Amino acid sequence: MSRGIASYGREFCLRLVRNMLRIRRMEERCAQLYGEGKIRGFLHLYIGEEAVATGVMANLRAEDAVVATYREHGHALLRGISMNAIMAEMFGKREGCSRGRGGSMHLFDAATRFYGGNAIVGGGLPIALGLALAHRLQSIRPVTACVFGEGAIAEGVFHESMNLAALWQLPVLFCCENNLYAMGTALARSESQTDLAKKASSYNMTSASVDGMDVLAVYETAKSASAYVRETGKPYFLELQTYRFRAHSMFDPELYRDKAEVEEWKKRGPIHNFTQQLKRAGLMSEEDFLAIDHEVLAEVEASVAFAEAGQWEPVEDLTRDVYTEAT
Amino acid sequence: MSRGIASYGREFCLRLVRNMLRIRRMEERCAQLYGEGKIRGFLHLYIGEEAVATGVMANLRAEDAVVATYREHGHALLRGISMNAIMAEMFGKREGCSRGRGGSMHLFDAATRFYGGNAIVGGGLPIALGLALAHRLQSIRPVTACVFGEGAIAEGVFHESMNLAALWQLPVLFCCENNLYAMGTALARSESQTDLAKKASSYNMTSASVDGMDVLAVYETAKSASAYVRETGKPYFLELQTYRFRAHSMFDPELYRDKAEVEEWKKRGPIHNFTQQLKRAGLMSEEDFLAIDHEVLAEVEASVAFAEAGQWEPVEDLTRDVYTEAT
Amino acid sequence: MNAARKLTYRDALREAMREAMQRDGRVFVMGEDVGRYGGTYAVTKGLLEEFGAERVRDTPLSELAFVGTGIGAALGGMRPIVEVMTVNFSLLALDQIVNNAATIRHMSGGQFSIPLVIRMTTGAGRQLAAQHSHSLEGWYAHVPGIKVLAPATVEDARGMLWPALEDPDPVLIFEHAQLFGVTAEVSEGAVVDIRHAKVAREGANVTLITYGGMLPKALQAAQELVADGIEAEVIDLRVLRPLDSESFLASVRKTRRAVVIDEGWRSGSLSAEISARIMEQAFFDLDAPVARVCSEEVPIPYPKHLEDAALPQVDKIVAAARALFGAAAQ
Amino acid sequence: MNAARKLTYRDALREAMREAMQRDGRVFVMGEDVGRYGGTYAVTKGLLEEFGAERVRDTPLSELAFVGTGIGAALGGMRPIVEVMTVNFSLLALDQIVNNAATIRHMSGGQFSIPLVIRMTTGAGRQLAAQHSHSLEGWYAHVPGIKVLAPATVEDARGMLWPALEDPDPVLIFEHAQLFGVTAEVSEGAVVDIRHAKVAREGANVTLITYGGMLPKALQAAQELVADGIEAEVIDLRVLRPLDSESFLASVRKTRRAVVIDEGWRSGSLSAEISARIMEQAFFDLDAPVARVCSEEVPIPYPKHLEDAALPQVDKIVAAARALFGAAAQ
Ligand SMILES: Cc1ncc(C[n+]2csc(CCOP(=O)(O)OP(=O)(O)O)c2C)c(N)n1
Ligand SMILES: Cc1ncc(C[n+]2csc(CCOP(=O)(O)OP(=O)(O)O)c2C)c(N)n1
Ligand SMILES: [Mg+2]
Ligand SMILES: [Mg+2]
Repeated sequence: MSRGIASYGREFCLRLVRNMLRIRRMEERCAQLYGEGKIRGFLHLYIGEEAVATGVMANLRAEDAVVATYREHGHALLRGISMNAIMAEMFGKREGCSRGRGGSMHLFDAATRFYGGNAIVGGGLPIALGLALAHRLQSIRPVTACVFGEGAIAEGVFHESMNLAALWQLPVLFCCENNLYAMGTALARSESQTDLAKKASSYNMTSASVDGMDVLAVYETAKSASAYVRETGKPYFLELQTYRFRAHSMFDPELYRDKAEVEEWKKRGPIHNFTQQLKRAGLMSEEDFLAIDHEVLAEVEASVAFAEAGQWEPVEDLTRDVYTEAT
Repeated sequence: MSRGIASYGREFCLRLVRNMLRIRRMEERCAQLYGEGKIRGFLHLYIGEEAVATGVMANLRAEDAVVATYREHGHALLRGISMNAIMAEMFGKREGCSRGRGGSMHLFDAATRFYGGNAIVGGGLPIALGLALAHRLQSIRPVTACVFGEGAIAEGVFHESMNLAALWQLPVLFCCENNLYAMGTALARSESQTDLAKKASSYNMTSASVDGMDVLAVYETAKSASAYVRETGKPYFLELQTYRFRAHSMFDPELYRDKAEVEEWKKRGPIHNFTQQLKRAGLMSEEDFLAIDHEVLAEVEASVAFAEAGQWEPVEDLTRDVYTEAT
Repeated sequence: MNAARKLTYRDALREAMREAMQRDGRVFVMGEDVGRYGGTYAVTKGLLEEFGAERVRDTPLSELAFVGTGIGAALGGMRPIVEVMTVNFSLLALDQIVNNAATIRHMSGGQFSIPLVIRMTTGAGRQLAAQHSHSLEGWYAHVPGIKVLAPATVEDARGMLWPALEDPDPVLIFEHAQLFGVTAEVSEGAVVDIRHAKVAREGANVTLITYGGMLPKALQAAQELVADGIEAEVIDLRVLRPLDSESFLASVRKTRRAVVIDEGWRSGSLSAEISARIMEQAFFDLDAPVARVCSEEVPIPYPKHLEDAALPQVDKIVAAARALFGAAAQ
Repeated sequence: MNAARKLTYRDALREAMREAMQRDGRVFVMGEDVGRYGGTYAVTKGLLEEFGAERVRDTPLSELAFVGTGIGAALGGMRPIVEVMTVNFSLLALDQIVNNAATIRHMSGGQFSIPLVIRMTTGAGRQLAAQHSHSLEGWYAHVPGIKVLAPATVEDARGMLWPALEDPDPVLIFEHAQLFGVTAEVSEGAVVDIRHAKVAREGANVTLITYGGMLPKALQAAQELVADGIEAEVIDLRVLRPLDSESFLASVRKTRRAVVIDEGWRSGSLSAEISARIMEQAFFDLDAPVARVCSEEVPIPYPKHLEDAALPQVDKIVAAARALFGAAAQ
């Protein structure tokens, strides 16, 4: 992105910093809480990938829809689900955004049109197609953002969904978070063609790849991509090249990659680098950063307190909502 | 194919004619027999597409393996299953190549390594991969030919199989019979990208397209393709552009295509055209043709008599072979 | 006054779709060859011409994606009718049904409903061999979060669709391949419910419990049993999930004997659940153990004599019912 | 003399694979993250280093293709062990299992065998929520042409693989997620069969019939019932298809009462089949109706208290067994 950083304005840039930090601090705390047994099940951290959700979500409007994966805390938060509701969900409390029933992998929120939270790799793609089709048939023009990892590309459902979206010209923004690994499987061991944009072109779908460690680059590319979808009503494939700094989940011994590789990527940490850039450009001081961080940490602690204070759903409600109750 | 027809020699060319005719006459008779209620269930005729099986099968060796679809009479026949065994199978008789249990859609034969006859669109592709993998692990070098229609390309299993074959470099010859329709769905209504070779390249797989109505062209292209697979141990994607002259199955009212379109394609009939070519080149006379046809018709009638004379499998054997009996 | 008309099961299904699309602009149909081809079983014939390609959508062969698209479209406010050509191919879409359609409402804490209808053909009997003859509706009936219907009559073929579309949750409708040509009178505007089983024939001596394609065979068996002085009551389950246990329990408590007829392979078919429920709730009312007539445990073979031998037939039902009277003598 | 050693269920599974690969060059392992990652549940850890990447193959996320590849490789003369990470993802591969693995032998007239082993994790109990907590082995047990095993003990985890590989037909092995850490002594070279159920505990008053992850709970319940003067016999089914009916029928004929414990959702779970078979073959031996303790009919929720409430637990088994004695008084 050749546009000078100053042109974005201080306020906008600090908001990006804050948003990335909100994800980071929330998740660091989640990892702790996992250790304490407050959060259970699977927990997939987004740490290192924050620029992606931050840059993409900044381009969505209230009427848009989002479908994500099990690594969706960041997207959920920036989509507008309160940290309280997310944290309570991770605790399994009734105050959680899914009433505590979904946990980390299944954040849902009707108010912000956040349709999960899907723990089946690739399982969200057809849902996104369907939402987009509904919009088309209703002659309304939201964008449906569909987020998934590069591991999903090997699944048949990716292929079927890309073809159908392109064939029917459905307004879906496919956001492929390429963090180079699907659990322990490196991209080159899962794809015969590792240039993911080439995949998109085999469906006649417009695509772009962007450095997912650079929040402004993501912002700009997602801006054109979402504008394209919104204006043309056609799908768009966006590859976001990123890296997860932590293990796949809390159970992963990380035998499959070098510590050195991880360290190399950490040097490109999206928060650190953007912060440095802003400082160099004189848009943010260390005090600014600390103030933001302070507020964010307070938000995190408040969310933990909120979650702690939350209630367990009564056991009598176990089978409620299996079907829609008559009202 | 620029090579002059004469260079193939009369014997070779007449064998191609005979093979195409064997498929054609056998199937014409099957259609009749269907009308008479001798053959039941689904019956998918290959009429119009004979050059494809003829040109491809001529390049396979005894050690090679074949996996096909429900439209596989021609491939089975030219692979070397006797017309008697095929016809008896269509009648559901014990003398059939699948003991009568499979019928038209499930021809099997261990002796010629013919692994079906699969009625699930795309269902045979992973089987072909597995056979090829077995060959690789056993350090033997057969080619596995996997035949399927262009309709299968939309299925997720196509994508998963192409990727896995290319990733693992499995010696599979993918033969996509593009007859432009999947039941009533024209290619352009099922694929956002109708150039099928482009699909292959998105998996980094070598590919070629060929006029499937021209038996020599098919023969030559399949020859290089199978040689490639045999020599490199890598997969190859071969698109065979063809057309079915008949309905999809015996139940199809053909509402989805113009009679004129069908007539147009019939002018390119593979048997007729090749015959004309041979006559022009002085390699075959009308008498030659009639003599072959006469023999083929005799083979067909013999197979019908054989099937008629066959036995029904006793009902007591119904559950035999659900599991392998201890011997 | 409702006028009565003669209709085939196939036409009844089509009319139900036509009417639904006329009544509600949110209803649309999608599936393989539902449009230009006119539907594999000619069920959707003419709909494309009447409603256009936006509302009658031919899909590529991509069962997983288009079923999931139906789920998403329902979440997005539409009322999709997804036709999966047959239950055999629905295996390719099962993940979307089990992991999304059935779970999203509950695991989102009740925030979303999925008013989706999925129709598919089921059953054997047309010599289509092992891969095209499954009866797997029992599997779907195992999954909480979805509802499962099995219209066995022209009336239900005509009447079940609209309440299914009005239902806020995913409803699967299984149409038996052997029923498409069945003709019957239906009254214009007859309202059917999708919650209860139905007594298809009254009788005092034994209860034949069945659904879908096996109903005609059960009724035929009941007819033949009259000669033995046995009056069979026939229960058409209609709804496979949630099962209307009370209907068959009430009948069994009256007749004290039951035969369950199910085209699924015997082990683990829906018939087992029916038998187990009778065990649990009417054990002390039974004069004889509940019997089952199901398919043999074999991939369905192509030749007619073997296919017939593999499937439940009238004579087997009659024999099973008769045997219960022998057993009572014990 | 067979020496005995302490082993976890996880290590037992791994040792069985190691041994099989050492014994037979045709055996190889493939699945998602079985190699470099070491297996999601660390079952395959170390195998890549020992046997190399040709025999321990990491697959892309393509369940349908790699399961089908296993079928083809078995047809081609190999002895593949395909690991599907969990039963939840196996839905994506079901078509290949049902339509190819289960049918090819019969529909080819007995020409081919498919000596394939598919291993997968099943079951809930780890707070993984609705999409990662299925117990669908009962579905597989419905399909003729495949065999289904459920090792519930370390001994079976160690011993079932080799006979499964020697079996010429496709064998599915379901490993319960709650068992991986269980430790027990196993004797070196113990030979187990894959045809029979087993009496896991003898008792005279009631039969608890179960398998896999529920066995420890059933045994615990049996322990607690002693206080009531109830001696429970516990049957570990071990083989879910073909079911060894004789084992549980013999027990029920002796005890005259039974509870079936199954982690599947109650309606249409394998427990129904067990109950139905007892109905059919031991009805007149029963003093009380067969009871079932199964999962509640709900997508399994994340929080522990709700997950616990959804799954079969010891207290529910105890209560169900006790109630049978009340009922007998009727
Ligand atoms: C269909 C399916 N197969 C396997 C899994 C197990 N699994 C969970 S996450 C994961 C890796 C996915 O990698 P990727 O799509 O790249 O996303 P990332 O975790 O890197 O964000 C796997 C294999 C699953 N959840 N669903
Ligand atoms: C998974 C699956 N979906 C749908 C069908 C029904 N069906 C049978 S053949 C066919 C068309 C396939 O077309 P194509 O692959 O082009 O082969 P062709 O019949 O033209 O040779 C369809 C949709 C099926 N058998 N399997
Ligand atoms: Mg990844
Ligand atoms: Mg075609």
